Amino acid sequence: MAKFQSLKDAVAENLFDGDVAAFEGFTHLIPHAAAHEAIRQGRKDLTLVRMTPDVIYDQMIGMGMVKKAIFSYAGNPGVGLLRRLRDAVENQWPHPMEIEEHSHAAMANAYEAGASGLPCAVFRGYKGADLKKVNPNIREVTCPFTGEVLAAVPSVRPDVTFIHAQKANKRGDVLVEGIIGIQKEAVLAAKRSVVTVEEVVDNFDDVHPNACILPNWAVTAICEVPGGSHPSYAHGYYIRDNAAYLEWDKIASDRDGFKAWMKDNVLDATPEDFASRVSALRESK
Amino acid sequence: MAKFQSLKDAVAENLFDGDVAAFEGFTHLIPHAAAHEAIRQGRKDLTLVRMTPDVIYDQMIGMGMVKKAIFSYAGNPGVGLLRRLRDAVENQWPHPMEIEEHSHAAMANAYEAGASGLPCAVFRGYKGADLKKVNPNIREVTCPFTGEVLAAVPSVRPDVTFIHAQKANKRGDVLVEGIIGIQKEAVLAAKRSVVTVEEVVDNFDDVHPNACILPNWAVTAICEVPGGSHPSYAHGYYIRDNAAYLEWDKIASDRDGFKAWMKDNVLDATPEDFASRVSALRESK
Amino acid sequence: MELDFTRDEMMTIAASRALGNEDICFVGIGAPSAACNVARLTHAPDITLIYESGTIGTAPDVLPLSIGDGELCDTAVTTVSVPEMFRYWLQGGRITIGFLGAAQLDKFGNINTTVIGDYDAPKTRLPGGGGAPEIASSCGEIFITMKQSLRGMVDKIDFFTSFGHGEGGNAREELGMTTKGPTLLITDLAIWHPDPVTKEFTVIALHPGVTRDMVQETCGWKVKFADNLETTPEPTELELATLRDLNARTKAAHSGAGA
Amino acid sequence: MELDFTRDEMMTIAASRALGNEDICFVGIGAPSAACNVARLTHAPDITLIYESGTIGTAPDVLPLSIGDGELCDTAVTTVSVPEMFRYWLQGGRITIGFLGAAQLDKFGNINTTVIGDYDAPKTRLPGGGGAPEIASSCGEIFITMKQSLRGMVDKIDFFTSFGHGEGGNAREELGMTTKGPTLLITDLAIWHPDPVTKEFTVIALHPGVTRDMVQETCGWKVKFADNLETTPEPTELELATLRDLNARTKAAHSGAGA
Repeated sequence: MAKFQSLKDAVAENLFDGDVAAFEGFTHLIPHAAAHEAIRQGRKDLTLVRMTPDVIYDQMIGMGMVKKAIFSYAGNPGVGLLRRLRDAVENQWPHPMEIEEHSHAAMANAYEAGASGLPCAVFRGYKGADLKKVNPNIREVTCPFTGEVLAAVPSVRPDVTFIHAQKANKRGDVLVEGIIGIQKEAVLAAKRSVVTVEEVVDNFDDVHPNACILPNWAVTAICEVPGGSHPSYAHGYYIRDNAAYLEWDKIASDRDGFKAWMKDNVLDATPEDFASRVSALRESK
Repeated sequence: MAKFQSLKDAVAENLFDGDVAAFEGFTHLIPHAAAHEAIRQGRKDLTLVRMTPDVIYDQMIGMGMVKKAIFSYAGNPGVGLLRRLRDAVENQWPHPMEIEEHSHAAMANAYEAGASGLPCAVFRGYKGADLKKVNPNIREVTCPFTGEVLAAVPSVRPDVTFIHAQKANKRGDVLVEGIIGIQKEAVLAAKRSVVTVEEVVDNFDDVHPNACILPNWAVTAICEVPGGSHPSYAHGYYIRDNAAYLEWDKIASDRDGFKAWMKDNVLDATPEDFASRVSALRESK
Repeated sequence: MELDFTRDEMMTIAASRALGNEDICFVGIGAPSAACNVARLTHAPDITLIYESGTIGTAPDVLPLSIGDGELCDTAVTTVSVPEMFRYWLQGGRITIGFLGAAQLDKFGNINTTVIGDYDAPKTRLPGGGGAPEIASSCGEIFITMKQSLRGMVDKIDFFTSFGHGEGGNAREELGMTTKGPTLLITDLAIWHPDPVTKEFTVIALHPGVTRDMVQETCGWKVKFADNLETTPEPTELELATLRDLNARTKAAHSGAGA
Repeated sequence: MELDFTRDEMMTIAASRALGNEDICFVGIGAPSAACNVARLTHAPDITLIYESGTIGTAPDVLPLSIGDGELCDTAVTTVSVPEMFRYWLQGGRITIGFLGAAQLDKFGNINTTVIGDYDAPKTRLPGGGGAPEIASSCGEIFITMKQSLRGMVDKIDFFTSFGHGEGGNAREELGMTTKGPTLLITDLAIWHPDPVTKEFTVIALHPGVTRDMVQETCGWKVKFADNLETTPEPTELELATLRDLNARTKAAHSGAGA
């Protein structure tokens, strides 16, 4: 049953050193505030899972929290490369990092299989692709009816998943709308889940019957953090801060500049700071 | 690209003798009008697929159109058995009928696999169940990571799927709301699809971004048939005619009574008759 | 002894008492649906009811005639597709209790709703398993409700539609199942629990006014009774009123429609 | 010769011309996105654009900076989950054209966007494949756009992120693929088609003002030219105005936000 609590408490109670953790979001609703709280709490030896590791994974990697990354596209969306991730992979800075690399189709299927309680996902993929030569977690199963050889990957089953969503209601049900990405699957695949939301409303009576809702008993903790996905966006609340993504490319290009920025904007900041960061980006409709 | 046409033409152009056909609907939105048109056109040797074959499959079986039925629950929902189906299976009347029986989980996964372009579905199922002893299409695959033995069934890939939906817009996109069942998967799994709708509206501008919509290029034909799912229901339009389901139990209990009812209510009727059948059932909200 | 409630009412109310606020129930039609909703309307207001049509957290004002009635969707927290229901919610291991009925039941909780007689030449072709095979293996535990009869409670079922405890003992573990299987049988006459070791259903309580003989006479296997056999507490006024109101609303709603 | 359009503009417009009203396109960011939207705003108003974030049938007024911008959802026919996108729509075989870019490309349309150098000790770690491995195998055909450079168009790519025509010939069929693979390469200098037999990319048209030498100088393999080498028609006034307006709207929208 979802517990309403502060983000600080939710991270402290649900993310531990050595965990397999997913902070999911597909461009939309990326849980920046939750990742920053994890950084402030200094978690170590994490295995981070994500289809599209971007700025927050770059930050956690640069801060030396990450033992291994499981992903399918590591880029600053619309901008380019992830410089802290590159530094870790190319130069082992701040320490060596293991990677397990997949395609989007594989990761999407792996989360779906995790949500479905299955040990693996089976799909048609990786034909002629070199990833299967370098990733021992890409294997094969044979269709027992046609003989077709299909790809198989292990399901993703994080210890904890963090997502950002638009709304919770007072019962603790969570609503995700717009580009819903892989969030539902990431929560259902995980043992524990923490959801930051823009606001808590009385009820979902006016919500579409088939909207993407996570019932309160499928969520561990809910934290109201307005602006909590900045510089990503929350459909219906505020738009994407494209300038901040462009700026990140510069910040992350230099180790010292990165550390200074992290101190000022993350280590010395609070979840409450996110609200003011989106004030100029609020949708006027 | 979806073609707007009469139900008569849509059935004539899309359902052929010997086809594998699905008329899907999970209690809600069952395509009665389309099935009745198929009966009037006298198709033969059909393989009918459906999770929950109910009254319309009982009718098609009783009319001698069905060579084989693939299903997971053959009952008159909330009432009891299907008497025409029983007569076919127990007494080979009007002729012998082959059956391929699954569980709901298997059929749901098989449609999902069909929609996904896969040759088979893999899931955890049939543990200790006798169906796998009598259905050679229930096989096994072994997870290449854990060694767990999982169930596999062939994907469902109908030649044609018929569904009933609430609305199409003028571009031919189709909206399904409420209990959406397996309709999206049944359409996407099929080579061709015919959708009867309650009404055609100008646009879907006010529809939720994540509502279940089939784009016009994923549908073959659209037919406006108000009331077309009676005695099933269309959420937002009319409620279920529970009395008709109870009545069916009596009608179907006797071969001659069945044939007489089919002549009066199906063979000598038209798609336009459905509108008046739901007039007393229209929702007043 | 004169009862002011029927055996059906006692069965439904006894079943409702087995459900708690924290439960996530996969509900079938008929007695299970009534029991789950009586629980929701009395001692377990926050219970989550799920019907296989895709409705999650539904709170119908009247009982549905089918598992896909509009009322279920209207009152649900959310309604998902059928593949999602079976993949994410059932197979995902999120359901604490699955309710099953049976055409034939054996003493180990194995259920037949497929055929009477031989599968290929059946005496009676029944509707089939529907969701039952995977409900039986994926839910945390299984509650069974049925009216007792020699035809229904049999020594040997004709077809294993869904697996209970097999031949008893550790049969489930041997098949790789990690869920508990049938933990409760509530009939119109008694409450039964599986023996902790053999897994054979054993009567632990008789409903008010019911004798051991009445239970045995309507059961096709030799019935075991617990040493400390109890009597099921009578329905309370609230329970009975809740059930009867629910049934009355349901009857009015369903007869009002159509025809 | 003085051009009143840039090579980038020519590349985008040439790509847009290859798209038709009936096409269902899986769109990437950058040049493919511009080309698809120019097609939609000129000769192919009914083209269906799909971005892997789940937006189906989208019609953005400005180009998205990422594949998941809100504009894409606001203007889409529907927005589905990412697993559904990859299962039902891509793997389901419903996409007629997939657009891919490349960090490295070889003459058979094989693409690398994973690493420069050795995978385990890379010189440059690139973002990786994302959707590309399955876009390359599941879409009806693949269009590739990229600016020519000796670093990008190479004799041998360092990593097969996505499979084009392998070593040429029937390589795709041998792997069991039933889709066409790369059928078109549009660079800032030329239009290339695969040879029907060898599958090697062959220049079939030079953009206005481009010479054979210019193509060869910026390509790491020995370039083949078609016998009847054509000249790509110049952008029309409408095409150019449409592209420039789109870019201007996009720039205004993106610079207006935040900072």
